[in-house]
Amino acid sequence: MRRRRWPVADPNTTPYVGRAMKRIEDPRLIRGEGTYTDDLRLPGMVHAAILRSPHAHARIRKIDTTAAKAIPGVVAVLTGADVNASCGLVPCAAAIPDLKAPKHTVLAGDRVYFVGHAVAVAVASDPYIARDAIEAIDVDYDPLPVVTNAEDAVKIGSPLTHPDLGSNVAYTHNVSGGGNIDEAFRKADRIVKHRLYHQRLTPMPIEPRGVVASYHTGEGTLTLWTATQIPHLIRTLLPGMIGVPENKMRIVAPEVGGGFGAKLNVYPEEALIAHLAMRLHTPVKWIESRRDNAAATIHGRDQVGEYEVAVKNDGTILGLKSKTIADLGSYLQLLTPAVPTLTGLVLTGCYTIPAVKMEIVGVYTNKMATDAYRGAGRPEATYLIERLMDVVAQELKIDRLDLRLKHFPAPGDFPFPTSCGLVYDSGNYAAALTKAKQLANWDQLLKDRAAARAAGKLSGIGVSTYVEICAMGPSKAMPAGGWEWGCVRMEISAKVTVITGVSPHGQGQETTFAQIVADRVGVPIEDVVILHGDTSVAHYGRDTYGSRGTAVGGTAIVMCIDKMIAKAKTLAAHLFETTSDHVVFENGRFTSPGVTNRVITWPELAGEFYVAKNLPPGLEPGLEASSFFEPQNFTFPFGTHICAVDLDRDTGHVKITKYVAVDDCGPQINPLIVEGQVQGGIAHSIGQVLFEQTIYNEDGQLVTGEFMDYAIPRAHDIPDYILGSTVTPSPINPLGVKGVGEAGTIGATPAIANAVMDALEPLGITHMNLPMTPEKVWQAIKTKT
Amino acid sequence: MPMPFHIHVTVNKADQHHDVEPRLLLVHYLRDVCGLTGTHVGCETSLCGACTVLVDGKAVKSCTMFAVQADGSSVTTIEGLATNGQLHAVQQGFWECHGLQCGFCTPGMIMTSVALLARNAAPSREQIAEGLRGNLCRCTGYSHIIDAVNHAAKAVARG
Amino acid sequence: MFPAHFDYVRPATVEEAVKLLAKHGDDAKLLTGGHSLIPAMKLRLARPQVVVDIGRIANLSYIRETGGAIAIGAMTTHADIEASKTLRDKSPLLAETASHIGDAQVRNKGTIGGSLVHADPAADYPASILALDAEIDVVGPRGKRTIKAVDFFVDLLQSAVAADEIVTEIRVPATAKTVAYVKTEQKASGFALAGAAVVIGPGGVRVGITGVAATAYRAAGVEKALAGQTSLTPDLIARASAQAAAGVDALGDIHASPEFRAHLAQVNTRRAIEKALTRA
Amino acid sequence: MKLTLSSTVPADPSRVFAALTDPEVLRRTIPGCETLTATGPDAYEATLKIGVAGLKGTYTGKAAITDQRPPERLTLSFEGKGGPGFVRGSAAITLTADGDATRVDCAADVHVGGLIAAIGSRLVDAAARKLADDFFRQIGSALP
Repeated sequence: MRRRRWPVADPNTTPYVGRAMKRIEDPRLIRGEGTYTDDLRLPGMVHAAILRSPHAHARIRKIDTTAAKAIPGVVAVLTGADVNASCGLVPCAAAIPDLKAPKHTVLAGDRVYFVGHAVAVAVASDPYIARDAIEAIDVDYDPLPVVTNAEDAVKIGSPLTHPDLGSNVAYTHNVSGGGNIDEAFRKADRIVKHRLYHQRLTPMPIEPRGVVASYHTGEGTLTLWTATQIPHLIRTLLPGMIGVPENKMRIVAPEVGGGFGAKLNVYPEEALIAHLAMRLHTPVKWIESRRDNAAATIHGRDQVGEYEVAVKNDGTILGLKSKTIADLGSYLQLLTPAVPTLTGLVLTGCYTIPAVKMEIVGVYTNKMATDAYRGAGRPEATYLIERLMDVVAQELKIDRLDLRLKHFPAPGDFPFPTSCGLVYDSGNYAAALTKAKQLANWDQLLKDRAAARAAGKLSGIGVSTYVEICAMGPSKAMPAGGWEWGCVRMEISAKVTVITGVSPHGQGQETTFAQIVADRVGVPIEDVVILHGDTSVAHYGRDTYGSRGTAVGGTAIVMCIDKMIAKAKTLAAHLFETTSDHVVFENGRFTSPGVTNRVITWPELAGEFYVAKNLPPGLEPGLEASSFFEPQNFTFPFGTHICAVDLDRDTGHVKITKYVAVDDCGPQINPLIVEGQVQGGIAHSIGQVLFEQTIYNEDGQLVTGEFMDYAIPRAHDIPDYILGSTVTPSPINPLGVKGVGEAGTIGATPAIANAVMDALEPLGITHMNLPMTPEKVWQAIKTKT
Repeated sequence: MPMPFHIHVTVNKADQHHDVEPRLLLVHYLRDVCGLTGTHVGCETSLCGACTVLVDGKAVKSCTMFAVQADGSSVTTIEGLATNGQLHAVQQGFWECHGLQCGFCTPGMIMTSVALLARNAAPSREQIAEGLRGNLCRCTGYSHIIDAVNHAAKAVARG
Repeated sequence: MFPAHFDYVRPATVEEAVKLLAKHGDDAKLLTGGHSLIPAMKLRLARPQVVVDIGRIANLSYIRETGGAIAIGAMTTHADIEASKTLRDKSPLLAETASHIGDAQVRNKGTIGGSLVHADPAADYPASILALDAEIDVVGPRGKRTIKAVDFFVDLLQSAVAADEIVTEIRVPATAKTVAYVKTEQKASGFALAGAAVVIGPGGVRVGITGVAATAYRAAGVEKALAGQTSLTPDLIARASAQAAAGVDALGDIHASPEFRAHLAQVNTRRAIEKALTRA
Repeated sequence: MKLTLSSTVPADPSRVFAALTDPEVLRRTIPGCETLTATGPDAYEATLKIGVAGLKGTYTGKAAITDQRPPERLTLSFEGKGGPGFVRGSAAITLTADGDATRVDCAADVHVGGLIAAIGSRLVDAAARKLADDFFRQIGSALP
């Protein structure tokens, strides 16, 4: 039976860290008082609507905007010819050698390359009229040949997505590591081959994207509110597009209604709407429709690969070869070509695999760009290694858990260098597996499956033991700096203002950071305010993605606190008439045992710092510290997920009957929030394994452009979870935390898929592409019975 | 240009009189005319439920209703749920149980849940899940949302 | 998200509404619950010049017994049908079917008349309307007429209701408890990939199928196979249900192939019959 | 999208062929045709209001008849666009005498794009069939 694992903590009990506290951000959100981008109303604000291509590939012969301009209330109707020269090129930050990249303008030039490609923009006094206006724009298209399948796109004679590039291949990326791969394959008793497909997915945050821009002509300053995960990266990259210098640009991420990677980007609309505000001298708002969100916000995954595992008959894995074709879509967004290469980084999963070789071919097609979607590269890698472990176990007829255990590094092997070139920070993979088995009541689960099978039912159990890469990351491994910045200021009133460079949008860092700060500074949690998401407040930052917020951003704040306390001790020592090394700081109180009985508290000390009448020589007034934290490595959370399913033979319907997840993200600041992240992540996997898929037809038409045709999980799709954790601190940061934002999605996809395949195994079915829809399951059963 | 239509709507117990274009959707009326931006828009096909409000006590999707259709009705939005600053039991439940992450679907989730509990004061987890069929959330994975509604039901039962 | 302009009229009576439809012809659309029309208008797939809102016409929302039948006003919402004690007691199939439509919010606004006239090939009601052999009253410039369920669903999104007519009442017969509606939903939209409605009564078994073809239909093959049978054995039910999509041109799309839809029609027919029998 | 349709028109092939190439007949028989003007030999411009039920859109476009081999076959190519998207394609139409009537076989390759392709994929194929069926029925009844 299900029970609440985390009684909500009494807010007056300390320490705060480690306890399930209610979120500080919630009261405004549950009252409907949060301000999302679409909630902004500025004086004189006008509304933009974007006309998008209905063709996947076409030459634009002519655009006639006359009728649109004549509609009362229309302020402007502009095309690529009008704006592209002022908006620069949409940036890609990924550094891939020999990358062939098309020029990506904010509106189409003389061609469109995918359905949803922005062709023209209309600005009007209200959004209804703007919509009327784009409908009145007449575009004369000359359709061109289309390629929508990446495997077809690399064949000779395929239509070219960008004829000027001469090929659909954007890049070929080779990773090899560890020992000699050819030797590994020579020594193998057996080569196990498998083909795996990661379908295209649409992230579908419930809030679509949106941008509001306001330009102060006199000052030459631009303020841009945008539904983004990365206000700081936009502030770094947008100046190069629109010509407003970085220090005259303020980017604000207000409340952001979900990201999942879809808002980890610099989009054409951000430059376009900024440009319109400058050009029209009035604030401009653009809010994406769901249909446009499905068509013109990044997609995820879309990789297909052939994999070969070299094994000995006793199950020892000698090597792994893979060839992956990654469908990039028609353009490079911020990290498009980098995402498939992340797959290569954790290809070996949590196993000792002595030699690896991976080839990744990034391919252009007439579709929306793919980019980082929840997990970005790690779900792909985890799915393939975890499916392969099951396939190997099945072919060799050895127990799949034994096979996994045999290849786990031991706890003493950490830091553990992998053949993919990473060094895993810490781990105890067997402990997580053991705990998951306990929680799942593993032996009973096997008995239940046997009984179900004996009764003619299709029942399966899936396991996934995963490791992922979080806390992104060391700057030398990141495209544009992986550090994080923070600032902690004690105000004269002894209230604590914390400014972070991460940009949470649901992850709850206003709460978790306040827990950390309140404990370390020794103040009540209600005296702590966390500010974020506004580059005029948080001057520097690298924002929120890659499960980095707490591990990297939280650490920057811890560093600030340490500096602030050190400074406070200097003043306390001065007031105690002693030296800093004789000052003890504990629970918000400064004392100097053996020197004086006096106790100095924060209010007194803060007052002294700002009144500044009694500071020792050389000590600056004010009590504030800022820090940049540069992580020396990534962190590597891990865990075990176990899933049991029953299949309906007649309808192909998959029912999840049990779901157990044990995740080790290091020490948990707030277990309630960790639980929420894991549950949310698993839901994405339920969608991916069982029904979600972005479909373009052979003409390149997007046929999953609305929630009518693109299914995301609903409440009744969710099983009761049994969640657990182990705690293996990371040595990479002083909090020991690893990150948990993507763990659910990384661990769950293979667990669920393996469960379905396990259910089908008695029928001799060994392969099925994702998603494992009822029809596919039914077809598979039908062909075998 | 069609004639504007005069409507009188009671929104969160306050009388509102406006001339509106027939094509103005109720959700835009609430957000842009009444200034109540707590009601959100997440799709255009009546599936996501972020725009759910109560019209004459019934949960409806305000993006699939013209403002003119609400003429003479009483509308409750998320902003009208708390009384005298006191959170509604469902709001409290969402807070206690971490029933929200980004918060964008939350107003609609809460309004649907309020109507659900009005129909069924002690729903099972399955009934809650079924009752929330018309509300999509991409963050939470729903489990905590079901906890939240359950929590609210129990709190109301305790009085 | 932003519909095109239209003129809005709100007649107080059916007669007035009929006159408005006659006056505006093809340019007018009736607005009932709005759950088909408004999304289409927001996407500008539909752009009527005139919207005739019949939501305020008195006495079009009711559920009452009349003789051996239950009469339902055309503007009765799915939620009211789902909750109706009269229907649950006397003719439970329609109430069960209503509970499968969309979601709670949709059921609060959507009306049976609006749904039927829209004739969506994957809507839930048509299967039950057919299985119940319902009658539908319409009023138009030529007066009132009654359409039998079997004549009602003409083609894809086309009912037998003329553009200048308004549905006023749906009548379903009182039935035994041995009825059921079993549906496989399209995962994203919740519409039926295949829904089977079954009424088992003294006169035999009637089966309506929705979601499979361009219009809902009576599964004549199933009905024939079960006609005159006194004992509905599992084997007989299975054999009869195999006829659920016989001779039908099944639709295919990204959500289900024609083959799978036809198969689901068979499975759901069998399950609906079995379920109905458990209610005896 | 490939569509194959067959229909029987109660007239002999030469009359059916003549009807299929007569702008006046076409204007009356193409479902939702509002205007149809010849722009050259066997080339037309047309405005159609088509769709199903209330989901109608207005399309403007061009059509041309090629590969004529009276009275056996012809190819109709067309392209149109409107608010909800675009339609383009070609239809190879074959006429075969079938007693007093003509069997019309139509093999069409239709591409639709924009909203009509994105929304309700389920409906597009069925709607196209219905429109074609209506057309041939109209042709049948338009013949004297």
